Amino acid sequence: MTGQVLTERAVTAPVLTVRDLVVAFPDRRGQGRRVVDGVSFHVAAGECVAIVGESGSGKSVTARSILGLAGEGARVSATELTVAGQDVLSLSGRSLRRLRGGTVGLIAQDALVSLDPLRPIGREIGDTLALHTGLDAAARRARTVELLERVGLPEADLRAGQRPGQLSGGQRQRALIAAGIAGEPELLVADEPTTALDQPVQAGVLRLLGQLRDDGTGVLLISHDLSVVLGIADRVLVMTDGVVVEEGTPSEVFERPRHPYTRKLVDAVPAGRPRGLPLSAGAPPSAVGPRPAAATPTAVVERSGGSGTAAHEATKPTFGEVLLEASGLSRTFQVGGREIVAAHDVSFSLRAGRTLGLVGESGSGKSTTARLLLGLERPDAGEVTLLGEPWSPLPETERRPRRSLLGAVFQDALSSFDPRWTVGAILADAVTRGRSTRHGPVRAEVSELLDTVGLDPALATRRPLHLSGGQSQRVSVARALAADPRVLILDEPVSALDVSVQAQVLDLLDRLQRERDLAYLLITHDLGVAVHMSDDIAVMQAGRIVESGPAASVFESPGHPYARLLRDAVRL
Amino acid sequence: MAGALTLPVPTTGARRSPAPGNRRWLLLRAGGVVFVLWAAATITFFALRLIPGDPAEAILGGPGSQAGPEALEQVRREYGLDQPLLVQYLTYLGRLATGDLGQSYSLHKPVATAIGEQFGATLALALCSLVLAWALACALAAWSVRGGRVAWAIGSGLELVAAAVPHFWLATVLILLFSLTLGILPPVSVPGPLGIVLPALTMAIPLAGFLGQVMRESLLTAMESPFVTTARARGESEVRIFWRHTLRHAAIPAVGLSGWAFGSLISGAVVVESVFARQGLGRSLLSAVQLRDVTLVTGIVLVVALAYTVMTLVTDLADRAIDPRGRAVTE
Amino acid sequence: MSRVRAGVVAFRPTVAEAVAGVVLLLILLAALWPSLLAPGDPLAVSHTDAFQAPSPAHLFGTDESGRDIYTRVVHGASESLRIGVLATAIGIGLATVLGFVAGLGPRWLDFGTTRFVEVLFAFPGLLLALLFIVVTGPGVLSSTIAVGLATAPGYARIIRSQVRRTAAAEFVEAARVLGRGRLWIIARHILPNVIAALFVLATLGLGQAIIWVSSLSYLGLGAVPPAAEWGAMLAAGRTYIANFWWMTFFPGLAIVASAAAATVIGRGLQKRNRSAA
Amino acid sequence: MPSRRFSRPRAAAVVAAAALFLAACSSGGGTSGEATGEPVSGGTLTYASGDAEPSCLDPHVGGNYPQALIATQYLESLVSLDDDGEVIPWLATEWTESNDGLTWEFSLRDDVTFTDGTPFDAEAVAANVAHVQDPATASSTGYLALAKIKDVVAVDDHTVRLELSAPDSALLESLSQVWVAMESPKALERSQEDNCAAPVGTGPFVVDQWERQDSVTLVRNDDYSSPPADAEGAGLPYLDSIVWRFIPDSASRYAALQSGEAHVIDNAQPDTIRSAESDDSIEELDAPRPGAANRIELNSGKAPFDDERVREAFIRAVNVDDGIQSLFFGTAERSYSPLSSVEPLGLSLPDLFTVDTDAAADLLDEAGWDERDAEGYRVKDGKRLTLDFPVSTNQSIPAEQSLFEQIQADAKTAGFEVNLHPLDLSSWYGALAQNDYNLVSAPYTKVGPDVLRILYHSASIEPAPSGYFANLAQVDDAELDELLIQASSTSDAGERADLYERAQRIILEGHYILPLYDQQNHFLRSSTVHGLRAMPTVSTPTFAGAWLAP
Repeated sequence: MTGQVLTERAVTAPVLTVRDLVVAFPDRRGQGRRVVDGVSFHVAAGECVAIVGESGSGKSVTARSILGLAGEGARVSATELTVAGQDVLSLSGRSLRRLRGGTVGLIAQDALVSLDPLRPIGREIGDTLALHTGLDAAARRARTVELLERVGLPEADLRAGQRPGQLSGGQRQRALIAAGIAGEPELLVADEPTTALDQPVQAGVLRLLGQLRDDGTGVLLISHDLSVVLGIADRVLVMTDGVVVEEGTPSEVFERPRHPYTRKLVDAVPAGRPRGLPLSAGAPPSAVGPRPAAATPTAVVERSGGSGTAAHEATKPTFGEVLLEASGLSRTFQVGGREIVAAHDVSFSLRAGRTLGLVGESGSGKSTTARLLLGLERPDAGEVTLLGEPWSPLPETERRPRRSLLGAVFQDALSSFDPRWTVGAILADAVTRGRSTRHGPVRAEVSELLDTVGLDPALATRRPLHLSGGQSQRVSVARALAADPRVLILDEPVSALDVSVQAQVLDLLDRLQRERDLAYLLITHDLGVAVHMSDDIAVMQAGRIVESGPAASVFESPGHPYARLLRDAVRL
Repeated sequence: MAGALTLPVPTTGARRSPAPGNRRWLLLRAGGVVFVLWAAATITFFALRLIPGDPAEAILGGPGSQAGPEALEQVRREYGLDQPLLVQYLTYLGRLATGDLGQSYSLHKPVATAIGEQFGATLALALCSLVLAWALACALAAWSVRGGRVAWAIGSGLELVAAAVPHFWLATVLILLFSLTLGILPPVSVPGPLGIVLPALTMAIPLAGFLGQVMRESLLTAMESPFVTTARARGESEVRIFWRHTLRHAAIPAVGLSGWAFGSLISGAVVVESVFARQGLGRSLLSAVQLRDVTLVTGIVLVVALAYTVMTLVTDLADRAIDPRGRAVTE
Repeated sequence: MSRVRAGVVAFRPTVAEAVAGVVLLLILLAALWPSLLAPGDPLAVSHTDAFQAPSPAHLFGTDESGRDIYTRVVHGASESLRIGVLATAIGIGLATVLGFVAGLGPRWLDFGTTRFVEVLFAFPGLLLALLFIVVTGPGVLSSTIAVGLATAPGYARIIRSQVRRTAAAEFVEAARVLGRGRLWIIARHILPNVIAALFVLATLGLGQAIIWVSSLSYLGLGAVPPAAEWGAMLAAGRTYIANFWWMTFFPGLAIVASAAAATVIGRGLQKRNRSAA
Repeated sequence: MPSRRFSRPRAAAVVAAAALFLAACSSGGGTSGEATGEPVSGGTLTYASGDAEPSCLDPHVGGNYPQALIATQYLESLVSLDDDGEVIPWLATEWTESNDGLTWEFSLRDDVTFTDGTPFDAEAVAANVAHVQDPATASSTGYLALAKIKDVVAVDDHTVRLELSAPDSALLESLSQVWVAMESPKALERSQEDNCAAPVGTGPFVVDQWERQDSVTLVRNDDYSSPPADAEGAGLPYLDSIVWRFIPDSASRYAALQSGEAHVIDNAQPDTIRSAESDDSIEELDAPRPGAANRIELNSGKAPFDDERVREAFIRAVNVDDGIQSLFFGTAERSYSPLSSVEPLGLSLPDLFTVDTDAAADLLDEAGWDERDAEGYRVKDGKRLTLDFPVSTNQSIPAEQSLFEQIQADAKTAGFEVNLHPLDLSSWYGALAQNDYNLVSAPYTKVGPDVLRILYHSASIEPAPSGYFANLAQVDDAELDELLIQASSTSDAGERADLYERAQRIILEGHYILPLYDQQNHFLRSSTVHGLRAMPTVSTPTFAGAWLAP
């Protein structure tokens, strides 16, 4: 299933030609394990080609092979692997190093770690200049500032002297791009350049890449996220298991996927999928079908400050009792003499059978809000009531008997398990909650729980480390369900997962909500997920809820800039 | 003698307060130094009182001192031993504050003078060893990074053995090798730079083993960091990547250990100075312990605690210079 | 899947670890059942056999009193190991108390304990040991306690940070959400996790403790001849280094080998413990 | 016995010195570095001492052997001894003793000045005696040596009269010791700290600088004019300076000699002495110390050694000869006398010390120690036959400690449990002061047989105010006391010899001591060092006539 090279669409002579690329890593028996198996494509100057695939698909190795950086011990072979006329495979030592940075620039994922955290960004850019241009020190400094300005970094002069840790995520990603283009490469390899970024920032970085492409640089974009590449790529290649299974323009691939894997991938994208529609193949279709989420707003979400609530007050909830209510929650942290407002006057309520999506950029106070609800943190002001009774003001000992009403699923499921415990022990612990552990019944309950979340009960003997990402998140859900809670706090439950796995977990959560009439607070930075899962949405920024209401109304009357982005995400 | 023996665990990161300004940080740390000294003085004071028997006799060297009643009486008067404990304690602190560490019975001179005579030699030895240890550790790391799997294995093996070698044994081996077999270095300390080579080497080798082990671990992490890929992708050679990027990262935890290392060097000096017949506090301390010259022992211990604390402060400063993240980023 | 494989691979010992394991086992065997490896009497004097070079009859040669050095090294294992284990146990025991008090206690207690540890830390190891010996007088027991004492502050720091790290771990939070009490969390989560780290520390520290104690013996402040303690043997043999190298070489080798082996095993455990945590 | 005094290298040195004295005379003092050994002036010699660094360079203060070693280079005494042990003039030219033995008059040299310019005269002698006897000086060895001097009178500038409280046949021998050597009275007036740092004498060298724990630098006394009467050679001293180093580690010390960092080392290990024999570049100088032999004292003042049978059993049970042979590589000869082999009046009774384990067993049975416990130790009334043996690590060389271990092993076979306690000097003194010992070995160096009075007179059991006492065997025998007092008072040589022989017989036959060997005093020198000899007084080497071959 190698993709065909679409020569007729080539704009100019290709800067990159890859034909029958095979990359193998020797395993213990000396047998090669092929992670890239016969991949062919080309990138022309001024063209952006995207490779999309999930982790382990071989897309990154493909990209890095172009720079001769496939990894230690990698055996790379190809019928042809040329960059700007140079045969990469025959290059070595000095000429290979001249290729890197000079002919091919690499932009890696997270600039916080992809730029040396100990050195000012200007020095990193200057190093590239020193290697690939004949500029003297002063000229290099000037050029560095120029480059930083070009990638849209304000106060470039000042920034050049700062370290990655002193910049915001978007800023340092731009700096990384500046370092990547400093040698004026003909080809830019962007390996997941936006993955660690919040969505609004993501868009900016992608626009910048688009500009570079328009200036005539060939861009090879690697991403796990189909939606990211849609706006910028000229052509898309879909990879899985080291093979390209589909190739075409973004609209071809997205709208008329030919290969089943592509279809699965496209289906798994939650953005724009109505509430209740299963994302993963094989998930049982929900009994009631898609719910008219946008049509019947069911939860009252109060905006901080009181204004703007009137619009929603008219629509009374038609079903679902209020299980948890937060009113006026505030929390401020003292960090090194500075005050950080993590939550300010946050109010909302969670109802049975409904999901409130809490979205916002990282650092906007979403997780603090979750911790306040869970009673892991005490609010400075405001109160949480659970089933109409006070919750947050109580001492922990009095809360403890009612903790079974409240379950939590954390972002990093793995670190929420004691590494020394088996899955069975973790779940048994959650099931018993202090009861003595009589073996028979507990074991049966554990099996039942695992079954509920779609896992083989045999997994009970495993330790968390030996679970896959999806499995651990399912175990995490199972633990949350163990005591039959009424409310689940889901803190970024799927953000560490691949798209298809994410789809399965989201479907599972949806199913459980239906079956058990659970109230969800879904915290996520991924607007697509939020829109797919939520009945109501609240947008947080700098510790405040800046926009809230039924999902539909938040999209339709975006009062806040951030909400506008929401709308864009939905309409993708 | 690796003292901490305890294990090289970098601690600076954990203790660093997030973002106070440089001045405030320095002030805080200086306050810490004073506190540590006071507490150290207090501990030594009470340690002295724990010695069984007559404290006056202990000050004069214990039951074997053959001190006459007049001598004992004089010591009692001088140290205020007939006063209540609190008064004694305050007197003791007062004397320390003026730099008076008491009189050494075994040397017939004030402890402060005796320490002053010896301190420089030990400091020079410790610093030489520290520098040498760093050089050895870095050189070995550089070599084993470049030399592939075999060099890596040999390098870590060497470090392992180096860290497990007792000073007194190593000293013997080095004397046999460099002095008696090769005849290029003097077996005992002599005036001039040549004399410090073997003692410094003896202390540096085990320390280099420790630093190397710590560095090696962080070197691995650093070498797998994405920024190394970035550097490779812009065409940097492996050599430059090592010296410019990875070494610096690898050095951070090891620099954090330098304060500890200094302490372990002082410990090592006790043995090494004796073997190589060098001047120094370590040798004074050993003979003071053997002669049970309590005032001299406590004096030396206090002075070393001071030096150590100051050294830790310097290390923290160095650490902040290498790794400015501590100031910029809050967690 | 790759995670699963990584887990399995990590528990397979490397060549160095296998060698170190064998060395430690031998030392342990020598410590527990010395007569199995060396049936002779480590204290048996034989004037006619003094200063014999290594030979089939005396694998490691003999010392100045004609005692068989191989026998003494084997029998010395129990002495050295006992001292090393005891010193490490004292150090870690004390450190555990300090570390847990600081790691779990209220802020002021943490502050106080941490400062106290910092002060102890200001006395470089051997100095603290020497100060202790001045107070108590030299001898095996006091040098053992001294080394234990001198190592405690280092351990205490590590344990404290380990306790705090564990206490701040997400799984502890998860347990709180499940409604578990403080004591339960300490007993079921924090303690087991810290103890695993302690075990690693102890292994790593053992090698160093052996070196330390032998150093004190060398300085004449620890075990005394004719005890077959490695450090004391080494110290006695050093006098004869010019002519009879084997008297220092083999006890020294025993110290280096056991310290290195303990380090390899300790680091291996540490690696696995870390990848498991 | 005299043959022991002239060990080979020293004899060679004396011969060489004599030869070159003749050569010097005949050639008018010219020096040319011939292979036969004509003295060469100049050069710096490095001496490496294994002893603890003295805390005071003035041997009046305290008074131990390390002090004597270095002080021999810059201090001189009133009299000296020649190689036959006869007293010869040094700073005193002649002397007379009154008939009652209570007054001694010394004529002093009138051409000697101290190196600080102070003239040497009768007042100086008086000041020195006063200094030694001043409690503030805390002299111990010198104090005992001059104990009987009641008064010092300057008859004229260069005649001094010593008035004694009792006749002292050992006075001249005592005065020959460096612990009572003459120092500048002006210098003595300084604080003790200053005087300790740089004592001023009349010797061939002057203390120039003392880097603590490193070295003492001695430089030539260019105005040196007062060698002892038996000194040979002119234009002494030859060396520009001596660096006196302290290298406690014996392996490092020997390595320093081999590598040329040091020219002379002391406390040479027996095995290195033996291997030096085959090394042309290293020579040995053996100078056994006078006074007592090294011996193990059996504490008769305390059970179980209050029973003579147990003492004899112990002595018969342990085999010392083989141990000495193997540990000392033939560099030490077994002693059977309380006195050093260099003491002409020493009495040896080898028959008393033949090993006889059967006899030992019988004696123990007889003494009631007739049962054995599980570990094989003898038991009496439920008490184990245990002997505590504190060993001073500062005073016993490793070979000696090994010997004690072997004795321990031998004694175990006989049923004694010997507990060795290696102790630092202070704790060791403490153990003795508290009578916490059954066996002990304590060297004592003093010129002449009068040392027996110090070591075995019952008065020495009484601890001094400081707690120290010299009679560690705790011999309490009225007859012995009487003999020792008489011997120290008589001036008749024959009578004195007889009295000392009888005294020694009592000590040996009473099984109070187990003599081992002479106090070992082995030096190794590089073969480039010539003209080195040991003083016949307390066997300290003198560098007055030493020179370095270029």
